[in-house]
Amino acid sequence: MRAQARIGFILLLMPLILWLGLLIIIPHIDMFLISIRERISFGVYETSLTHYQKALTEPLYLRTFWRTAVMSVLATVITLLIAFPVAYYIAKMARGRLQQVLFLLCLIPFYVSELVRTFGWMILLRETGIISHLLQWAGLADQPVEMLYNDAAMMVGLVYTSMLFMVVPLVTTLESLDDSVVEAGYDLGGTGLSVLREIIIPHAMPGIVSGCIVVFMLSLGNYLTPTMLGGKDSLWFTEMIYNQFIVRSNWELGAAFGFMLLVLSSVIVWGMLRLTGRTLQETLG
Amino acid sequence: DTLRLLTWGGYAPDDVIELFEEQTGHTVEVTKSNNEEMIAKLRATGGGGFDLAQPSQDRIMGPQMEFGIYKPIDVSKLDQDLFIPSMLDATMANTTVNGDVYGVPHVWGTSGLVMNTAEAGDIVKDYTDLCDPAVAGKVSYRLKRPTLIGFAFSMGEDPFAAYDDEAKYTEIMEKVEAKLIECKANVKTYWGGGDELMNLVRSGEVTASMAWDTGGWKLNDDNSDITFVAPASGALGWIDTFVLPAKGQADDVAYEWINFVMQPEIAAKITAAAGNFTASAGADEFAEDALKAKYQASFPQEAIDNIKWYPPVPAGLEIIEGDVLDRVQAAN
Amino acid sequence: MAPDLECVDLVKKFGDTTAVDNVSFSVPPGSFFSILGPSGCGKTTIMRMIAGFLDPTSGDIRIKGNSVLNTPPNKRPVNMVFQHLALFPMMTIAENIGYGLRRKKMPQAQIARKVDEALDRIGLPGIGRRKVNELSGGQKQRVAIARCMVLEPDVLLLDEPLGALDLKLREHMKVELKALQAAFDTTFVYITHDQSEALVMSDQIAVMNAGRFEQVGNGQDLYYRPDTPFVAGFIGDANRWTGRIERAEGKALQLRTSTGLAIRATATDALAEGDIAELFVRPEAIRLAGNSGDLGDFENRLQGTVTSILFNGAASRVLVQDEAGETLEVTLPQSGEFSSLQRGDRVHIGWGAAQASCFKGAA
Amino acid sequence: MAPDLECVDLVKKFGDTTAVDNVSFSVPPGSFFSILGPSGCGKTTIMRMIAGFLDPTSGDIRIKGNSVLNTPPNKRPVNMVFQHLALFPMMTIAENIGYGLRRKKMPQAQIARKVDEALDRIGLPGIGRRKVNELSGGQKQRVAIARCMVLEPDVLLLDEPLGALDLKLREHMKVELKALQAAFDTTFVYITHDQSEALVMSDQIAVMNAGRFEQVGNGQDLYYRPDTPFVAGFIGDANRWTGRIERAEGKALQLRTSTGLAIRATATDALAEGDIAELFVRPEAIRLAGNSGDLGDFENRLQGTVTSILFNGAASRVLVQDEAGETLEVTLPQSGEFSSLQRGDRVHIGWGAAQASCFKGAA
Amino acid sequence: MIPTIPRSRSFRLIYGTYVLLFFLYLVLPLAVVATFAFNNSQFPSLPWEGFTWNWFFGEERPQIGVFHERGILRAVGTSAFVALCVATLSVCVGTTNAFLFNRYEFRGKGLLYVLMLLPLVIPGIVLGISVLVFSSTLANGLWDLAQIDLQFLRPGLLLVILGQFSFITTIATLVISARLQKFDRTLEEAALNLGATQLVAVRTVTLPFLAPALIGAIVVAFLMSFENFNTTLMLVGSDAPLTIAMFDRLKEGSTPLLNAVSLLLMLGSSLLALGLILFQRGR
Ligand SMILES: Nc1ncnc2c1ncn2[C@@H]1O[C@H](COP(=O)(O)OP(=O)(O)OP(=O)(O)O)[C@@H](O)[C@H]1O
Ligand SMILES: Nc1ncnc2c1ncn2[C@@H]1O[C@H](COP(=O)(O)OP(=O)(O)OP(=O)(O)O)[C@@H](O)[C@H]1O
Ligand SMILES: NCCCCNCCCN
Ligand SMILES: [Mg+2]
Ligand SMILES: [Mg+2]
Repeated sequence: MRAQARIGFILLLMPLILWLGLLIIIPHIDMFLISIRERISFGVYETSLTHYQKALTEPLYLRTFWRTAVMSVLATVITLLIAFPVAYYIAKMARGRLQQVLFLLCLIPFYVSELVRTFGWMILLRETGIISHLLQWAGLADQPVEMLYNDAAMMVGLVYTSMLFMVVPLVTTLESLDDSVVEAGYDLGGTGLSVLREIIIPHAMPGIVSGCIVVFMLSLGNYLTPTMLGGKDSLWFTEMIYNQFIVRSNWELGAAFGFMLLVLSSVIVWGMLRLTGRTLQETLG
Repeated sequence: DTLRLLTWGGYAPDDVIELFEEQTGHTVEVTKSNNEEMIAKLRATGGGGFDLAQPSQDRIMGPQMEFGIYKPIDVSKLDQDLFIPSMLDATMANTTVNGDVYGVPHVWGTSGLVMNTAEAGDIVKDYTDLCDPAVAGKVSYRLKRPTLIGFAFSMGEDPFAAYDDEAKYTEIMEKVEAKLIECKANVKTYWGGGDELMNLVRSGEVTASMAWDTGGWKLNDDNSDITFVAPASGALGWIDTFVLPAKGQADDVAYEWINFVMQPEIAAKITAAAGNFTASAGADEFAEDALKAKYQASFPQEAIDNIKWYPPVPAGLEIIEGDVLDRVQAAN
Repeated sequence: MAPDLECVDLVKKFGDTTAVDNVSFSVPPGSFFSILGPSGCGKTTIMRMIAGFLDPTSGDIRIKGNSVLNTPPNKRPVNMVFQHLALFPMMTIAENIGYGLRRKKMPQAQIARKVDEALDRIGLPGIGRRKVNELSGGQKQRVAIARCMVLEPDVLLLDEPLGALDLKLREHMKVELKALQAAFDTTFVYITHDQSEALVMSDQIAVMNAGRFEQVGNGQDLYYRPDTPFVAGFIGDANRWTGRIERAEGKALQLRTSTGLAIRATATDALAEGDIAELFVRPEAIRLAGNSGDLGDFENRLQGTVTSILFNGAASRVLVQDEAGETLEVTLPQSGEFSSLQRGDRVHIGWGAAQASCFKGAA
Repeated sequence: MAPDLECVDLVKKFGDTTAVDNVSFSVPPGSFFSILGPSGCGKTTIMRMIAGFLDPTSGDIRIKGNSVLNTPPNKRPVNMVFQHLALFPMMTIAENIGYGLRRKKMPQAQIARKVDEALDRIGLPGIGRRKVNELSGGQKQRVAIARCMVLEPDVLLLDEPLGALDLKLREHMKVELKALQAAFDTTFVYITHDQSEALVMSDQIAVMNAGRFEQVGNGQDLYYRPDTPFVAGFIGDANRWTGRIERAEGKALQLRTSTGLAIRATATDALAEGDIAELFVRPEAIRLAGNSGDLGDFENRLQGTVTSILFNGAASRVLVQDEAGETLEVTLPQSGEFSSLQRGDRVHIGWGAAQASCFKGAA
Repeated sequence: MIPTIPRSRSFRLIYGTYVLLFFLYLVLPLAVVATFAFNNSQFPSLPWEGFTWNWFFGEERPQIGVFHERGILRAVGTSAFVALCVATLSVCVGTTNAFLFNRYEFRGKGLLYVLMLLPLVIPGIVLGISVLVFSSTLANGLWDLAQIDLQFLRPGLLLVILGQFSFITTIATLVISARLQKFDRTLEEAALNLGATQLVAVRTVTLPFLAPALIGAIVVAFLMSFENFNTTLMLVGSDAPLTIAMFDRLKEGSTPLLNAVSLLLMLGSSLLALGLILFQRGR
């Protein structure tokens, strides 16, 4: 029986090790090795940090790096602010059928690829698009208005794309908030605001954290939305990685960028977890 | 067999593929791309994944020397009579590395200005005119090397002459960089693909742009105000080629394809789809008269003479250009 | 003195169903008032109306004489201990207890003092820093009460607060709750479906069924003098028959069951010959005897066979099957007199007519 | 006849903790054997060893005389009813009951017949097509037993099978389970921490504490003749004192508590003067009286004040505080004689020395 | 702020309106995409040129419909193939992972669990390039060493499948684990007790219990693979899955053909999702 358990254990461990080892850990180590490799001439390489140096000194890269980080945080915050009241409505105000229907409605965009969602926004926002036409028709504009190709458009897209990943964890945690706890808050003299601050938000914290982490990750790693909706200044770090790999064929620098993005996301995720005293397991698992 | 073709949009129209498949029993899978991506893809695959690719002739020598992603072409397997001799010779010469030939010509054309002459015709005569405040927010170009070259010429420099002089080339590029940064505010968006630009111009969102000739001619059908104009400093001439990726697996089919599409009637169909003329000898006969007319309208004789043909890009230049492009993109 | 809480003709309808059907009662200051009834009878509905989470369809609720119908829940001078306590899991014990005081904008220091006092009162000094989930069920219970009591409400409402506890703890908390009420000297309105909780703790008990109050009284009243068959059946165990009245002389009745058994009983409702009636006899009202002579003074005497002995210490019973085939539950006397009784033994049993309550039955 | 189940010197250690400590017992065929003990005392551990889910650290388990230590769980001739029943929710009732038969590769038709028979036996004919969650708690209970019984095991193990049911249903199922055992005529080994379950149903009860068996016997033995203070305290309620023996004459003892009270008692263990001892008196063994004369034949007599009346119908008690300040729990006689008792009344109480069991205490 | 707390009319009105606006925001882009699939024009934008089915069934240029557009059809086939492979693989590995973490205690379990979660916090593009870089290192190494050329290590379907598999497995593991955690181990013991062997117990009791999660995981994995873009972008070879193919076209400018494809995608995945929900509710 012992031996059997042991064999079972090894059989179950193998796929995990192969998967994590061959597809996650070793590739990332290899990526790191490539990123610290400098090409001296045809086929001659040397270990050096020159790519990181370049990444950290070249204003474009640095700026894009921070811009991406800041905008992703911003997108996360906006998503949270928009999603919270809605999630609350679904979890606590709506009842029965309405609740189910609203929740399913929230999932709809998820069932459509990001490309289609972005495409939809392009049709809406472009100079010859629906909104521009509507504004003109309503007399609010006397000529076509371009709403595409700027940071605001990009933000709209990012927030839209991530909305579901914020709403779902929020609804789940808020649903687990016992109505009677809220009632107790009022019963003991609380007002709407104090109940929100002292009871609802602390309770929703796990959902807020996991929603924020996922949304942040999605924004940071997004490629489609910034490239399609963003303007000539709306550079995104993933674009730089793509450019280095595909346009410039500079894998070494691209790998360094990739690694920087990885570090950035890890640091911010770790920071969020630290700030709220939660573990990755609780948050994602 | 399957021919995996890595090419530009329009170079392998469906009707041509159908004909080819009917006649030979092979199937053709097309991946649309551009020069940079073609090279990057082939580099990533070590020259595999595709059986035939079509980068421009100036982009063959450098990557081949560095990455070895192509394999030599056995010109004897081609029906050389189908090619315009001068173009074949020039391309072969530009794509020879260590005595092996790597490319043969397919489609050629120019880059210049596509514009709505009614709205921007009086203002935009050369690339630098795209920066005129009168067309602010209504112009577009690519953030790619042809733009750098074009601006350099229209600023009175000769970048091709400086190809072998890195210092000189850098100097030219710095000037271009300054100009492009200054011009940035004027640009609506940097376009990426040919059809993207066509949509921008057709919808009126853009009135003038640096672009390939064919785009202007196509739009001319819808709106006679829109057309291609050779810039005062001269259009840039390019030739897209056929190359065999180093680890292609269907060379014979690739040769068959080349021989097939270079037949004048077929080449004419490609011209109709892509909008550009081919290196096929005698295809002119089959080309639509309308297109020829547009070509002639855009290219008076002196403009033809003024076309600047791309010489092969030496290694190293693209790094300089890449940095310039990055800085332009970064500028506010 | 005005009653602390008074409900007048309270009605609550949910669509077609009437959850609370014209209920009136008043709770004098400082008393422990229980509402006892089976699940779904409307107990929680009453309580939620008092607390302000539901609007009555009609009727009035007065606290210390003033109607509170237009007062929002956070302004009512009543507090509620919820069934699952509803302690705030995101706060410490001290924060929980201080919550209501913070809402009143009491100064920090005073809050801290009041919280400490309350913790002392409930016998849990020094646990203020702990988290809710670090307490046992009984401790949570007490914290929930303290959280309300620091606000010094006129009335404390408790909705089955022991429901979630296990058996032993529930037994213990019954006694404890009563003591806490004495300590805080507040009016308690207590909901439960467990008769023993209501009996042990309350000054007054309202037995509720299907939205209506069946009887209001103290434990003895309900146990010994039930007004309705529902109360007689719901409170305490009972042997139960349905039958037709054969003879009625004032309060003295004789009833014949469908199996042919004749039982002498005492009327609770007005009953006449021929009426259908329900009859209740508690197991402990039935006396066991070896021979029928020992049962001389009982109006009802039967002979039967022991079919089962349910030994359970002080609460042991036997099941006796009479000649008509009916099984009666009979309490074994604590004297140990019948401790050698065996399955299959023949026994005599008897009970007085006064111990057999008889109610008008459904036809 | 060999016992159906025999455990010999069974020991189970988990690391440092000894969950089961040298337990031996044997269960005769056809009997209902209960293991009763507080939570965590090792009951489930014994059962899981018998079922084969745990290997004993030492000792032997024999079924019908044969050791089963090397038999894997799916080959042992015992079946188990799990605490939460462990019915397979993805199967119908019939599929559940037929599960073990399918594992034996019995032909379909025969399985169907056996399942129908079993459903008849448990009084639920025709419910084979239903899903598990369409049954009530008590019905599930019976299905879980039937699922084991179709396999005709030598021994049926039941691990607190009533634990998940609500109070009323639990009362009912106690009687039912006993009847089912009679119907199937199989040996039952039953685990519980609820004394009343064990007392009502079992032929033999083993009282377990901290991994050891304290006493094995029938209900009366345990209730009236506890061997150890643990058994005396665990089974039934009791007033409890610790004190020092003042006088010891054979079985007759006198003990003085720390508050100075002298109590006459009967020795259960061998006790000498000066020993520390624990003393137990059941609430129903204490007689209430208006004057001390009525308590003439009791060796222990006290006077006290009623501090609380815990009215609970037939199980009513009063708390009496004696002069030394100790509170005693006293059962109210069912006669109704003291029904007018009030808080604060002075009463006399008394009990016989024979009713006071005395055990050697911890020093 | 729950229905049992009385609230002013205007508060309820404002809140309701906000929620309504939110859902409008959610459906607007999709509704627009769907509508313009029927625009009888080359552009998916105003003006409305009339209704047409051509973007679905049209047989000739310029209005060639989805069902006659080889490139798109081939890309759909590729996507479906990739998604099927990814779903199968990741659900298999997800299941073994779930069992491993649920059933065994071993040293380094916590660390392995965190590693298992990691793919969720690695940006898709980084996952893509790391796989690309590593497989190229392998392929180049093999070539340099032995002149063996393993084309499957180069960008192409295999790498796309592996790249997507690398993070979708985490999601599958989480979905299946969540359900497995709810599984009452005593059910398996009951099966053993009734005569089943360990494997039979898992097959007859545990797996049926897991079925909703397994099917859920397959559907989710399929959908995620089908719409994956970032990882695929870096690993795609000559066979482009639908998202990449559409992106290439979108870059070039959009025709209502893309709207038609999108509409079909929406319908397809909604049906799949609906089926899943109905199935799970039936349980
Ligand atoms: N919000 C509501 N909508 C519709 N019917 C309701 C609502 N709340 C309660 N009811 C119904 O009113 C009746 C009384 O419910 P209530 O909760 O007051 O019962 P209860 O006596 O507290 O029962 P329990 O002991 O189970 O808690 C029930 O039939 C219930 O179904
Ligand atoms: N697998 C195990 N590893 C370590 N200790 C265990 C294990 N199983 C049980 N124990 C310990 O052994 C002791 C006996 O546990 P067991 O489950 O047998 O108690 P029990 O009598 O069934 O209690 P309950 O009535 O709560 O079910 C407990 O202290 C428990 O913590
Ligand atoms: N529509 C096809 C355009 C092809 C252009 N090739 C241009 C190469 C310029 N360097
Ligand atoms: Mg209730
Ligand atoms: Mg147990």
